[in-house]
Amino acid sequence: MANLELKEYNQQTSTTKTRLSWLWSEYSVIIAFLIIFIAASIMSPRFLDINNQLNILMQVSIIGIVALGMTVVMLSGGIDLSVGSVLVLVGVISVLALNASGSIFVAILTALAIGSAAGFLNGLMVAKGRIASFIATLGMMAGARSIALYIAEGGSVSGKVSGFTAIANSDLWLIDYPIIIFLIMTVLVYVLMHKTRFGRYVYALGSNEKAALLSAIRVDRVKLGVYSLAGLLVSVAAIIETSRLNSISSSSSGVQYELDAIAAVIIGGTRMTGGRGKIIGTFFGVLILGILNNMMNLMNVSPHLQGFVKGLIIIVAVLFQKRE
Amino acid sequence: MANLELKEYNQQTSTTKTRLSWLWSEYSVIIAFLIIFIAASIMSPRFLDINNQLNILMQVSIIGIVALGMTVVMLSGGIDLSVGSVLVLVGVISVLALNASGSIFVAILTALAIGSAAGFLNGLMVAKGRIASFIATLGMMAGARSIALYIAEGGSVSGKVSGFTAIANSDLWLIDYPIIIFLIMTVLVYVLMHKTRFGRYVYALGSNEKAALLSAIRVDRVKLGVYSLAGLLVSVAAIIETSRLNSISSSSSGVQYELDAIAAVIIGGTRMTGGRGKIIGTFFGVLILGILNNMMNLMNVSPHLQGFVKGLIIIVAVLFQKRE
Amino acid sequence: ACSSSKSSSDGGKKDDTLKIGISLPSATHGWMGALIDSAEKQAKELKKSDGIEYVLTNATDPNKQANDIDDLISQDVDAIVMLPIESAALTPVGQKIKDAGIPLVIVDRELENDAATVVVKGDNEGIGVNAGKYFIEKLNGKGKVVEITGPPSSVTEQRGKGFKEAMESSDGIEVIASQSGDFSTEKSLEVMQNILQANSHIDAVFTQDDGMALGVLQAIKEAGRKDIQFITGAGGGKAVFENMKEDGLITATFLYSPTMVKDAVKIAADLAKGGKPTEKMVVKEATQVTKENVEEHYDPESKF
Amino acid sequence: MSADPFMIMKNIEKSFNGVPVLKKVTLEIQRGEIHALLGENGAGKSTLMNVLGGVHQPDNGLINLNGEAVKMTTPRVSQAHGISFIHQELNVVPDLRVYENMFLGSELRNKIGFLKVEEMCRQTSSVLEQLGVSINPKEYVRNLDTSYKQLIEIAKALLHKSSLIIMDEPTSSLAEHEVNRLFKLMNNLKNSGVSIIYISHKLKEIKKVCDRYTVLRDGEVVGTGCIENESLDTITKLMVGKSISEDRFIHGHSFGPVLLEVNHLTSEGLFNNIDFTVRKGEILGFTGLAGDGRTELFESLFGYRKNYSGSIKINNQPVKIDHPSKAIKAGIGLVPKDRKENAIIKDLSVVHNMSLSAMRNFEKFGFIRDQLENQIFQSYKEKLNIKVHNAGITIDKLSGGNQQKVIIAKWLEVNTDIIIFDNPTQGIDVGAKQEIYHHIITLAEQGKAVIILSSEAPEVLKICHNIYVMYQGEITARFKGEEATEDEIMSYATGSKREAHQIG
Ligand SMILES: Nc1ncnc2c1ncn2[C@@H]1O[C@H](COP(=O)(O)OP(=O)(O)OP(=O)(O)O)[C@@H](O)[C@H]1O
Ligand SMILES: Nc1ncnc2c1ncn2[C@@H]1O[C@H](COP(=O)(O)OP(=O)(O)OP(=O)(O)O)[C@@H](O)[C@H]1O
Ligand SMILES: [Mg+2]
Ligand SMILES: [Mg+2]
Repeated sequence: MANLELKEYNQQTSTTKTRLSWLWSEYSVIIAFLIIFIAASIMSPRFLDINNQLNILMQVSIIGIVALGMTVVMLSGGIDLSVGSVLVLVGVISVLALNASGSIFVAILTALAIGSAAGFLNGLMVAKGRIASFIATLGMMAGARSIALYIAEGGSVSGKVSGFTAIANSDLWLIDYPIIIFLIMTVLVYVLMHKTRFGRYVYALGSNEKAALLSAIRVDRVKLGVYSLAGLLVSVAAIIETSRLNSISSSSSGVQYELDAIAAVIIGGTRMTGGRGKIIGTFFGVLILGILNNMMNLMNVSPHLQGFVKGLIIIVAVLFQKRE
Repeated sequence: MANLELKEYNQQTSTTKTRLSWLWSEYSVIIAFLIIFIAASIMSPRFLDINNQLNILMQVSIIGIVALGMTVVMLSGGIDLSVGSVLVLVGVISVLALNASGSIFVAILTALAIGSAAGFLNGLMVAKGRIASFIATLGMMAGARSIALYIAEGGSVSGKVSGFTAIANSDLWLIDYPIIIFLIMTVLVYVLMHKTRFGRYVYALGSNEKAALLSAIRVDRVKLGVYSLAGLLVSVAAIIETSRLNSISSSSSGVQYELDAIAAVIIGGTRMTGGRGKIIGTFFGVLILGILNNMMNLMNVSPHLQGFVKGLIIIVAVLFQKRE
Repeated sequence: ACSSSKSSSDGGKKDDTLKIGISLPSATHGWMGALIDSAEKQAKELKKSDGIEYVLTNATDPNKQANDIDDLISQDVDAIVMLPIESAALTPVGQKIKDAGIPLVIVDRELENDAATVVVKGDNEGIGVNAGKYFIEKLNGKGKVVEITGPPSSVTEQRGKGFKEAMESSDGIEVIASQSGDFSTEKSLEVMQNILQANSHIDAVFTQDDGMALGVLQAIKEAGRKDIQFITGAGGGKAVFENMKEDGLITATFLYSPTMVKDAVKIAADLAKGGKPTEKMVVKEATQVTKENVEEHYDPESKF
Repeated sequence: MSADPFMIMKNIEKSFNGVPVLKKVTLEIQRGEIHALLGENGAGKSTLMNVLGGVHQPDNGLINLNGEAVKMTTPRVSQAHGISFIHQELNVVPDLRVYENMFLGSELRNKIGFLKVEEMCRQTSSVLEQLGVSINPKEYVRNLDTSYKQLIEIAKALLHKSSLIIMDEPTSSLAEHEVNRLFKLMNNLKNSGVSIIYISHKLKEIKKVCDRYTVLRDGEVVGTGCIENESLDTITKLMVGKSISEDRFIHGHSFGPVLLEVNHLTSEGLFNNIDFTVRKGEILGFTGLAGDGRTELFESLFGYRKNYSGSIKINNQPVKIDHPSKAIKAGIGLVPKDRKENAIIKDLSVVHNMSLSAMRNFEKFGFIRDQLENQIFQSYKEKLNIKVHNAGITIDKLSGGNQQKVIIAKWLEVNTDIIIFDNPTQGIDVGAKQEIYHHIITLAEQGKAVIILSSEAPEVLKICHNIYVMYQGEITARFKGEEATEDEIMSYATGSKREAHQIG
């Protein structure tokens, strides 16, 4: 009988206050997004322009795809600092593969293979070597960049196969491919994290690794999977970036992508220590960053002060969100 | 009675194997250091030269002082990405104060004030604003750099008061002041962390924040103290760096100091998530990094490959250490 | 937060106001910091004198710069000044600007196609070549030389290439160490300290940047070494000029002034007004500055 | 005695997300009494104490201490008013040493502010000695067994010289003799004028040590009075609405073939030369004191620990288990003890915690079927009487006992042939305990082999067919369930008797 009574309460209360506060706690990043969006529309008349909106989506698609993988890594309780360098390494090698084989297909396969291999190596260091993910991926960050520099002799490499640039520079009813790829990846990762066993295990291990192990979860394999997935997503981003500019620079491409991606993930409400967070949150976190960058360009903030303004708005956006 | 027997059990084992494994687990970074040191002496005859040894110490003193503060922050369960930018901001403002006032004393006071104020602000965001330290200090990183660039108009500022350069360029029986300052700071922070209540609280809150809170510890104040201390140490480092070259560049100084400092802390055996680690470990972590950089130059390793070599050795050094 | 202070400069392009877009890398070393500053100052001046609006963007990587250019194009700016982070990567972006019918002024690094309306550049390879000539002459074709390069980038590559080629023409000169000083004074100081350890005799040091020359100078001073005869820099920084005037160890530098961007902005303003370019290529020579001609170039007010 | 209560909580109300948990609760504590706070899982005991301890703020109501109204805004304020709180869930700092934990927040310092380490160690040793424990004060707490951690929390509260100590299930992982020591100390404290609020589901303890009681039910006070005047049965009825039999549960047994056979299992320093067999339908109990190694033994069997030698056979087939997932494949499940550390995924919802180890049961084409998950959870909720208003909330919001029930449900769902329960009724109320025993017996009747690890001898006596006693990593005695007595078990568990009885 006690249960019945409790159930009644449930219905009573979950109506008004509860529901609102739930929405608030689960989706405060969306509210933050809306506020920034509205503020941007007011501040700059050009902001709402459909072309500008598409530009923003296009601009965030690369970091967005990287941030999806970063979300998974961070949910598992880790971090991946190597994303920018791996992106460059993947880009450089796949352009070489493209030029050598003349086949776009081979280039894409190479990219995916290199990206997931680098991710797998990260996973090995973390899961089997028991190295803190920060230091393992810091090592990979230095290593991958270094190899890319070595291969490209510090310069950039350019694609010599026509058609390769079409990947990132074509559109479907006005919407550029990178945007579509980003949206598809978001949906896929969302499904993976919320509708499959793997996702459940990632959350479990980010929240309580020992209990996850005692729940008969193959923690090591899950970690390998997590970092490989992040690497795979990085390679998708690398293909887009390389194809977009038909070249990649071993020295300057991918710089500070890790910071942008991590910022997007945290703005999206994922907890630094893992176990808690949402793919949808990251999606909006990425959009918030994109709008910020866009607005900074539209409003002509003094270049030396742009960092200040951006930092301030990120902190306000996070401050504004509901925390534990 | 059962308990008495348990005690015996304990004593029996803690004699031989236990003691060795204790040494190993507590001081594995020192062993890693010794191995790298010996390897370096074999690989380069000039390495052991007393001048070279002093050079290394001198070279690590700035990052070393920063890393001490980083250790405290990381022991408390946080991270401070803003160290490099705050260092630059402190440097720029204190040079301006130096030139305006003509007094070295005023410059030093200004530096210490700005550094601890920036740290305090980090602490406020983390403790009161409940913002993840990663994002709070990322904001500070962008903000401080930005203000420094704005003030110095993107260029560098130089001291115009004679005597200011003496701070970093004098020595006491052959040992340069920066080295002495680094050693003194190490001892002070060691004492603070291991002999006082504050240090105890930092460990407690990094290990189990809730338990610390329930033990009536003023967690917020401890955090404010932690970040302010880190800021203060950064300002000491800033004074040395500025005095050494009698100038500081708003654009290129302090870049990636956070990564070097964090790497030193982790190589030194401090756990990413806090609660566990040692000041002594960081000291040797800093030395390991210093030797690596020194060796790379001594042996004229290709700049393109330096990242790879450094990343590899860091990972091996960490892999080699005893983990849980 | 920034709404109140900035809303004045906003308002998009009204039909009668002209607007130029300036896309630069971000300030990660002194030269770039000075360049950004020069660009902004020039743009502000033009705003005051001619009422031309401007938008200035900074990017850390080529992809971000491509994004910035997209934003500029969508704002319908009337001319664009761009310093490409990477020539190859920004070449298709330049094409896009051209296709949008916007005049493009390229600064410092050329694109790989002809999208640029005007190019204003220094001579990076010339720095290396001129430095090389200077070394051969001063060392009489014989000696041990150290090279301090920038971080991996096309600038580093070009300056290094010029120097290497010039050195090859004389087999008496040997480059005994080549390490990166990251365009940073502090880093070069450390690197040079270590190189001094490794090499008991060095005749001269070639640095790819004036900021790095200062670090090298400090290292040599601290080590008390007397074997090094001279250091050269690149860029034309105030502190290096001062050292020259005082008969310091830095005996030569090769101009690569960040103020070249001022010319570019001015040209862009002309193009925005509908003017035609007078020349397609403006090359700022890598003029050698030594004690003899230093006064001509020294400006005590300079930030660089 | 009843003239001026020392502490009054009056009409306390508290709700979480709109669900009322405390409804006008009034609690009066006299100076120098031990007051039992009773009630089934989820009744609101811990919540009430959290209000008193400054952890939660009440929506309504007053707290009166020594005749003065006080507001407990933070744990710090509460402590400043002389209240110590031993929480239901352990709150030690694992990376600090024992003495550092004991003095955390109230360190002893010398004049220049340095810590007086030796003095703190000395005091730590002496307080722990009173509790009958001798641990090195400089040992790291992370290396200690849970029971020691619990003792440290108790000792810490004693150290504070408080006037009111709240003990929320302080004995849930203590062994009998440790409990007795604690009671002796509590009596001393009481005589010196300290009041204690004591929460426990072990009614025998209540009878032994408490003076008065208050019973909560669904957040309301349903009775209060003197323990002496009531029988346990009435109190039980007040709590759970029915009386509970204390008799042995199982009688007849008809076992199937041997399912699990363990030979010469040894792991240095943990357990030594362990042999036993379990048959289908058998319930086997393992008991002993803290540190007897049974947890480690079965963690090894379950593949969580890997450094052991010896052989394990299931269905007469030798198996090699080096990971818990292989244990499940081989047909072994383990409900671990210390749920907070070992079992609870606190960021997952109640339902997701339930399904975590048996995901394959909820999948179709590789996708999780949320509806099925919820459906299955509903059935466990009814079966185990889990009290949760919304199964989508994270599990850490459940009361301790209900968390434990969810963990049991999780392993029932895995449905292995051999199932090991380590301290399965930790923190579970008397009514629910009975239900869980019935479930365990039903499992055995379905032909599963059940192993129960418990440091409570009465528990194994009640439901096990055969009982093994361990002492310092060795099996020192084997009894048939109906032949064993509590006294005899204790004498083997404490090592005063050693020769092994054989089961007939
Ligand atoms: N932070 C919280 N958020 C939501 N509900 C909560 C929270 N804490 C407790 N509850 C709910 O309040 C009710 C009472 O919980 P409480 O922990 O006080 O029970 P208890 O009497 O201590 O039970 P047990 O004997 O199992 O420990 C439970 O239904 C629980 O789910
Ligand atoms: N991490 C560890 N490091 C060192 N010794 C340990 C560790 N864990 C357990 N031990 C030791 O192993 C022995 C047996 O372990 P344990 O106390 O867990 O047995 P148990 O039967 O589970 O006890 P109980 O369930 O009654 O608490 C003890 O001597 C204990 O101190
Ligand atoms: Mg409770
Ligand atoms: Mg145990």
